[in-house]
Order: sequence, then structure tokens, then C-alpha cells
Amino acid sequence: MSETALDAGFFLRWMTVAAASVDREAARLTDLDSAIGDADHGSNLQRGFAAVVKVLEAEPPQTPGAVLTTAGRQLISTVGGASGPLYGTLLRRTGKALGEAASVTADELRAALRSGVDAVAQLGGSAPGDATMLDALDPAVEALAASFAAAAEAAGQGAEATVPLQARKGRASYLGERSIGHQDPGATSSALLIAALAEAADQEEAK
Amino acid sequence: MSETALDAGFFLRWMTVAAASVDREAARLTDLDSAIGDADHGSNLQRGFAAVVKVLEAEPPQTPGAVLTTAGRQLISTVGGASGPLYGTLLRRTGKALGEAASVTADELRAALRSGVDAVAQLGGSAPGDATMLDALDPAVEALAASFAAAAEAAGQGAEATVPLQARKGRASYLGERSIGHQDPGATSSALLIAALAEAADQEEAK
Amino acid sequence: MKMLINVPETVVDDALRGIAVAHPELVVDVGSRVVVRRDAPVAGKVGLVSGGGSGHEPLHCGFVGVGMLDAACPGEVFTSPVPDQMVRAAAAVDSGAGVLFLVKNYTGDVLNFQMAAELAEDEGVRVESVLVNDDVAVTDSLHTAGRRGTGATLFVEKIAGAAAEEGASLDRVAELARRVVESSRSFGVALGACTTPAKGSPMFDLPAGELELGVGIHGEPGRERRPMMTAREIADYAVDAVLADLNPRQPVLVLVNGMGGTPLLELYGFGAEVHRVLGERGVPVARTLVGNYVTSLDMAGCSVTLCQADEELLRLWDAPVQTPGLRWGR
Amino acid sequence: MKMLINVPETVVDDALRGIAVAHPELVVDVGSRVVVRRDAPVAGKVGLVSGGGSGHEPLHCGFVGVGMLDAACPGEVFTSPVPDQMVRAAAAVDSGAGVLFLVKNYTGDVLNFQMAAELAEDEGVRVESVLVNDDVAVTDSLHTAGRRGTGATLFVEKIAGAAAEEGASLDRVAELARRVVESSRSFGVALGACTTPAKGSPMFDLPAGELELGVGIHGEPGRERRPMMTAREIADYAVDAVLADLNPRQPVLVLVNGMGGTPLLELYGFGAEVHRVLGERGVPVARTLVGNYVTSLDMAGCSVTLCQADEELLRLWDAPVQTPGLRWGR
Ligand SMILES: Nc1ncnc2c1ncn2[C@@H]1O[C@H](COP(=O)(O)OP(=O)(O)O)[C@@H](O)[C@H]1O
Ligand SMILES: Nc1ncnc2c1ncn2[C@@H]1O[C@H](COP(=O)(O)OP(=O)(O)O)[C@@H](O)[C@H]1O
Ligand SMILES: [Mg+2]
Ligand SMILES: [Mg+2]
Ligand SMILES: [Mg+2]
Ligand SMILES: [Mg+2]
Repeated sequence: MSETALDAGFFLRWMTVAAASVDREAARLTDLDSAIGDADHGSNLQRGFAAVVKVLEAEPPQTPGAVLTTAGRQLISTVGGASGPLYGTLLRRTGKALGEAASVTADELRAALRSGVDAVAQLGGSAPGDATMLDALDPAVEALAASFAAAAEAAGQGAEATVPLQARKGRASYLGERSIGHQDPGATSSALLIAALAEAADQEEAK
Repeated sequence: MSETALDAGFFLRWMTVAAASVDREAARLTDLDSAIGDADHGSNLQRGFAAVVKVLEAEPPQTPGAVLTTAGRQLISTVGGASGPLYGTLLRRTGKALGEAASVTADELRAALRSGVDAVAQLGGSAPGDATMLDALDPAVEALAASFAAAAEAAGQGAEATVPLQARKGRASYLGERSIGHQDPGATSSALLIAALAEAADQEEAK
Repeated sequence: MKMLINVPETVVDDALRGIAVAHPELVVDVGSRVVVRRDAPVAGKVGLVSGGGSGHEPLHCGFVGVGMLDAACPGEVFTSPVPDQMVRAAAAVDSGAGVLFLVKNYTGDVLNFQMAAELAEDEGVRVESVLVNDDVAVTDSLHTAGRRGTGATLFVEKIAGAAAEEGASLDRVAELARRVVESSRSFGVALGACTTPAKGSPMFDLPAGELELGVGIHGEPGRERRPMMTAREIADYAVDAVLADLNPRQPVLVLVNGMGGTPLLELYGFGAEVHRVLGERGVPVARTLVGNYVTSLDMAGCSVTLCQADEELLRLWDAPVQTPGLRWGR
Repeated sequence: MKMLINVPETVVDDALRGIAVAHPELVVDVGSRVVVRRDAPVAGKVGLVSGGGSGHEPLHCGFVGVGMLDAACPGEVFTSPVPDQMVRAAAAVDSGAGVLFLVKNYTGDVLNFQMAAELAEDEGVRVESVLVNDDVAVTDSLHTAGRRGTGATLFVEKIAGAAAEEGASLDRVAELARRVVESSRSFGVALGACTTPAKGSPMFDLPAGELELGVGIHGEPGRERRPMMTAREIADYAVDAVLADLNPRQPVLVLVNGMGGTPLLELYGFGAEVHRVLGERGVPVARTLVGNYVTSLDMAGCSVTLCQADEELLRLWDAPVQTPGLRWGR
């Protein structure tokens, strides 16, 4: 894993790339959510990440931790639904774990993300295998030990792996066995989030 | 015009044939009404004539006049809508004009129908050419001077002649020019009623 | 088209049985199809009777109660009731002070109420009738059946009901009702057609991306079809259509009425737009009612009714009312 | 799918502006998306706050007023509100007697209200929360998100609201609310799917001639699809589903709820069938409410909620209430 120092600029880029990607894929996320949920996941995250970019541009935080806690707070205040508190908590806890350092290593980021993902599991009372965002996030954090690209790859596979699963948390769980055969919208957006992280890292290397 | 005496039995048969014909054509009448009205003309008359047959069978009146006034009263009490009072009045006034005779001639029937149709025009404030039932009834009464068959023919033509007319009375008038090009449901059911009269006359002759 | 019914033939009777269990304060005669407030006839009080085709609920059965109607006569779906019903209702609510028939202007309603009035008078009941004709989508001329009765019916029944409850005489209640009619105009819009149980399919074809302007409440098509408009544009169009025929010199009562199939969420948003136009046109608003009151089964769409209200009408509008469909005060 | 809207993005704000003009007795903060009764905070009174996704009107904003909620927090359509809204509402209605959050059991509502409760407590407001979970179509197990909150929300808000209005303490109001939750179960049926403004097309495909059993109020598909049934059969199925999970030893409150797109005429007929089944099953009925109260935009269909009501609950149910959506007494 590269030892590049990741500064606030890197995290700002991550959020900007993530927002663009959510914006692009909003209709697909909403379609996935309409099959097994209530057809709002795309517009929820679109609204949330647009607000995140706006607040980060207005007053860019100076540390990686502050970028993520600000973004997380903003998601909580604007998304609503299940995904607002969950994604908000993911970023806030990750940001808190990064502390006040001006830059962090990839390994530090991985450890922080671990505590963020654990906080999501705790808040949601969920575990990998329940066909939720955790099915993308959890393997992504593991794979991050290898590389950003591997994390993105693992998140994508984790999202796809929700297709044969029966949902046990969130709205999709109401469908019982009828939820089998559908990809979880939250796992899909989590894969986008991790892919955005890898893209931000690519841009970093290209600098 | 034949000088056969028309007794209560003849008028009972007219009503029975009319009821059967309305029953058979109810869907078509409702379809015509849905194009320029509120899609109930068929079920309105179906309900009404079923009640007419029921009351006439339960206690068959002894004179032509009584058959028609009973039928008319029953239509008023069961049909509702515009057509209930109008058809009810048609039969009641015709029946009243026939008086208490045990049998009547075709000419007497024609004169009685004339006063029935006039009563409809008065109650509805309408005249031939307004694209209503009068467009079938009025020419039918005239043609009855020749024969029952001619009356049925004239009523049918009168109904068809409403197609190019703009409705000026009843619900269809709300459509303004958009009512042009549709056959009036009430004119259509009036044609059925007169055709039933001709059929009853045919059966009479065949006896 | 799927419906929550048993068979089309029993829809009205089934509904009346439901009204009976839900509203013990009403006497529901299912066989005769008459709904009467339980304390009728109220001594010395003018009896208010209305009725019309079913499918417009809560109108009229849902407006029976203290401060509004004494009885309602529901016909088959979209078919006016028969005179027997009104005669029976009149007998049930007449305390000797007379009975007022409130009649929406449709040929069927007019003719059946007219016959009923003659029959009831024969039985010794003094009857007055007031015709409600507020729909500006229909021109009132010699060559039409005249403007339809739609949303203003609610204003008339409420205000006349309040006056009757206060003990006003038959002539006085009738005069007030006529004043409300003269002061009220409506315009309706459909985004989708309704389906009657008897027909089982939508009453008219409305292609995606078009709306029907100037519809009534019986699933009749309107006078004009246009490409789909925004709530803002529809509010402009409807309010201007009403104001072309009504020039209020006093604050207005506003009814933002849903046709049945439009969510309340959308209706409130539309209500905001109606207020905006009225503001832009300089028409002050006294009261606003938003909801599904004069419906057309599951038709998607809305109507706007304005009633120019002088102080007396406004006071009677604000008076207590206790019916299944409209309730406030006391 | 045609809607009476401007653009999907402003639907909730537009509706709030409409609620503001139609209900001057409410304070509507459109920017913060909080609706509060005008006299809040009422001295010494526990503040009742609820909220959830929009699209269920009159729930919740239409249940703000005397004898029911002190404040409501509407989210985007079918999306739970954000904690900032509940925190602001709690501050607005807390008289010092504490605030009760009434939360429908959906992951989003639960998480957002939970965060809000923590934040409000940080600001010195005492907060209790009660979870409403009445929908028997969802089994309540470790392996699901638990039964959904649907029709019973109306019973909980009404009865807790009456207790709070009488001056009951926070603990007491919360205890009563929990008793109503435990005593209530619901079952819902869709004849047609609803359309959200954001998606613009029906949320699920329901072929002609089929219905969806066990639906929630967010346009989620249900658990089973069957060939179309009559009102009679649907009533049998829904009531039996509820009674499988609730064995009332006391007379029940019955809510025959429309999902928004089903005409009131049909709903009353369905209510009669629900009464018939209850009679056949030997369940006495104390009160019946029929109407569109907990809706799902324009979804065609209905739900049945039963609440076994002891004398205290019944008395509180009958207590006066004055809100846009529910009004009686006084
Ligand atoms: N308890 C939970 N734990 C983890 N993730 C969850 C949980 N509940 C829901 N989710 C995730 O949230 C996603 C749905 O988000 P969204 O549609 O925005 O919210 P809502 O379900 O409230 O409409 C699901 O696809 C799932 O990945
Ligand atoms: N004023 C009138 N004079 C004569 N006939 C009329 C008048 N109004 C309506 N009709 C007839 O009644 C028919 C409609 O009957 P029906 O559909 O049963 O009643 P409604 O219009 O009340 O639904 C019309 O097609 C027309 O022929
Ligand atoms: Mg969702
Ligand atoms: Mg008709
Ligand atoms: Mg009709
Ligand atoms: Mg949602």
C-alpha cells in the first residue's frame, strides 16, 4: 500500500468525486430501491452529497478528519431515511478516528474506516450478509490493506453479492424471500463511494 | 294503418319486448353515454324496465292506459337520471290519454303518443334537433300514421340523425361542439322502444 | 380497472351500510336510500334536503348533520336519485317549518327534484328549491343545460345549513342559498379519468402528457384538452376562468377541491398556487378549505371554487358544523 | 404519470405553503419543515412530536392541533425527516414537562428520531420515544426490521394527544402510547401501486386482475400477490390476518383506512364488510372510523387497524380533538 500522505485536499476530492458519481447514478440507485424499497435512495444521496459539496466548498476544512466529520454531519442533516444517519455516521466516525492530523497515511485511513464501518453496524444493528451497505463496506475495508483499487473491486463484488441474499435489515426485509434476486441499493451506493475513493487516489498518484 | 283493437295484452307485450331489448343493448347504450355523457344510460334503463316487467307481471293492469301509466310510474321510481322522469312522463301521459278503454285503435295510440311526446318536450324544455330522445320519438309518432314498421324505421333514422348534431340539452350539451359526431344515447333507446312497439304489433298480426 | 367492491349492482347499498356503522349519529335507510340526521325533524327548523348521484362522497351523505343538511338522497353512481327518495326525506325532516331542496343543476337532478317537490307538496309539505350552478366551464345559455352544479354545493349546504340551524325561515334560508349560488363560481381540471363500477373502464381516454380543462364531476370529458401543465399554470388558468365570470368586491371563500384520485400532498401544493394567483389578481381571501369534498370517484384532478362572502355569509360559514365530512366549531 | 405539481424537488415545500394558508391555527416553518400548533408550548403540557416521510397526508401534519400532536416533522416523500427537524420541534413544544416522540417503526425514522432525541437531551429537553409497530404483514423477528408502523399511528397520536391535553405526565403519556401500540394491529392491501414525484412511474407493477396483500404505506410491494378478490373476501382476509396476532377481549376501535386512490364510496362499502367479519368472529366494535387517514399518495387500496380499547383508551379516544385531519367533540 502506498505511503503517500493524504491531506485535506485528497479528502475534499474524494467527496467531490463521490458526489458526482452519486449524481450520475441516482436514477439507477432509485430504480434498485424501487424494486425492494421505496424508490428514494438515489434522490436521498443526491440531495445529501450536493449539500456536502456545497458546505465543503463554502468553507473547506483544513484537516482530513474535519472534512469527513463535516461531510457526515451534513449528510445527517439533509438525507433523512435510513441511509442519512448510516452514511453520516460512517463519515463522522471515520473522521473522528482520523483526529486532527493535517495528513494521514492509507493505513491510518483504513483503521479509521474500520471504526466507521463498525459504527454503522452498531447503529443499524446489522452485520455483513444482511444485504445492506455493510456487504460492500466491510470487504472494502479489508481489501484496502492491499490497495485502493482492490478496495473498490471488493466493494463492487460485495454489492453484487447481495443479489442472492435475503434482506434482513431496512425496508427490503419486509419482502422476506421476495427480496432475493435484487441488488441492495445501499450496497450499490457504498460501492460508488469506495470507487470514488480509489479514483481520488488515482488522481493523487497522477499529480 | 290496421284497425286491429290493441288490448292490455298488446301493451304488456310491448313493455316486455322493450325490456328484453334494453337488456340486450344496455352495454351499447352505456358506451354511447360514456362518449358524451356519464356512462349510465344502459344500466339506468335496464334497472327501470326490469322493475316495469316485474310490477306488470305481479299485477297485470286490465286496460292499455293502466299498463302505460303503471309502467311510467315505475320508471320514475326506479330510473333516476334525466331519462327516468322523461321516459316515465312519456308513458304516463300516453297512458292517461288512452283513458280507461279496454282496447284502443292504432290511431288512438298515435294521438296518445303525441301528447306523451309533447309532455316530454315540455318537461325537458327541448325540441327536435337538440340531439335528444325527441329526435327519435317525434318522427316516429308522425310515421305511425302509416304503420308500426314505418314508425320504427323513422325512429331509427331519427336516432342516427343525431350524429352530426350539436347537443343542446342534457349532459351532452356540456361538450359544446365536441358532442358533434356522436349518436345520442336517449335517441338510441327511444328507437329501441319504438322498435319494440313494432315487434309487439308483428306478434299481434301473427296471432 | 380494479375496485374495492363486491359487484357493481350493490355498490351504493354497500356504502350506505358502511355509513350506517361509521356514523351512528345518522339514520341510514338503506332500502329507501335516505340518510337523515338522527334528531330530525328538529322542532321549528327548516329541513334541508339534498341529493344526487353517488360517487361524489363526502357530498352529500357526508354533509348530513348539525349545521348542514337534514337529509341526503343518494342515487346510483353518477345517476340522480328518484323522486320517491326526496319525498320520503322531506317527510322525515319537515317539522312544519318547510323543506328546502338544494339541487345541483343537471337535467336529471332538476327533473327528479321537481317531481318530488310536486309530490311532497301534495302531501302537505311546503317545499322551496334552489338550483346550484357554479361551473364556468359551461356557458349558461338558452342552448345548453346551463352551468353545472359542482364545488359551490358545499358552500350552499354549509351556509344554508347554518342559517336553518339558527332558526331562519324557509324564505330566508332559500334567499341565503340563492345568494351563495350567485356569489360562487368553479372551474375543474382532470389529470386522469375516473372509472364507474358499472362501466369498469376509464370514462374517457386521457393520453399521457395531456390534461382535460373544464371537467365536471361525472367523468364527463371537458371542453378542452391541452399538453400537461404545472400546478402553477393550472392555478393561473382555473382562477382566471373563475374570475372572468365573478368579480369579487369582497374577500372570498376558497375551496381547493380534490376530485378523489389526487394525493392531499399535491392538493395542498396546488392550494398554495391558488393563493398566489389570487394575491396577484388582488383578490383577498377570507377562508380556505383544501381537501377531497366534491369528488368524482377516483378521478385525478382538482377544482377551484370561489365565493364572494359578505359578513353575513362569512359568519354563517364559520358557524359550528358537525357532519362526517365537515366539522368545526362549538 | 401526471401529477398536480410544479417540479418533484419542491413538492413538500409547496405542500407546506398550502398547509400554512389553509390552517392559520398552525405555525408552518417551511424552511425548517416543522409544523407546530400556534399556542405551543402549552404551559405544563407534555409536547407530542411525530413525523415521517411525506405522502401519507393527513398523517402527520394534519394531526397537529388541540388534543393530538403539538408538532410534526415532514420528510421528503417517503423519506424520514432529519434529526434537525425533530430537535427544532422539540424545542418549540417543550414547556418543561418533556417531549414524547411518536415514531413509526422504519429504520430511517428510528435512526433519525434516535439521533434527534440525543441532540434534544443535550439541549436540556427531556425526551421519551414510543415506537409504533402494528403491521402484521411483517413478522417481528430478529431477522427483519420488525413490524412496520402504519394505521395504529392514528390511534396512538389521538389517544396520547388526549392524555397530554388533560395534563398527564410524560411517563404516563408514554405508557398510554405504548399500551395503544401493544393493543393495535393492522393489515394493508393494494389494488394499484402509487407513484412518487421523484420516480414518476408506479412503484411496482400490478397486473390487471391481481392484488397485492400485506402492503405497507411506502409503495413497497407486499408479501403475496393473488388474483383479484371482492371487498367481502378482502375484508375476511385482512381481519383474519389481524386477529391471528391480536385476540381482543374488549370492544375494538376500528380504522378502515383508504390508501389515497380508492373512492370513499368503495371504502364505506368495505367498512360494512369489515363489520360483518368482526360480527362473525364475535369481536364487538366500540368505534369505527372510515376514511383516508394514513395514505400512500395515490395508491389504490385500504388497510384495517384494530385496537382493543379498555375504558380509559375509549374515553381518551372520544375526547375532543381539533386538527385539520381529525376533529370532534368540545
Ligand atoms: N439496519 C441497517 N443497517 C445497515 N444498512 C441499512 C440498514 N437499513 C437500511 N440500510 C441500507 O440503507 C439502504 C436504503 O437507504 P434509503 O433508501 O436511502 O433509505 P430508506 O430505506 O429509509 O428509504 C438499504 O439499501 C441498505 O443498504
Ligand atoms: N332536456 C331533455 N329533453 C329531452 N331529452 C333529454 C333531455 N336531457 C337529457 N335527455 C335525454 O336523456 C338521455 C340521457 O339519459 P341518462 O343517461 O339515463 O340520464 P343522465 O343524463 O342523467 O345520466 C340523453 O341521451 C337524452 O336523449
Ligand atoms: Mg429508500
Ligand atoms: Mg347518463
Ligand atoms: Mg347519469
Ligand atoms: Mg425512504
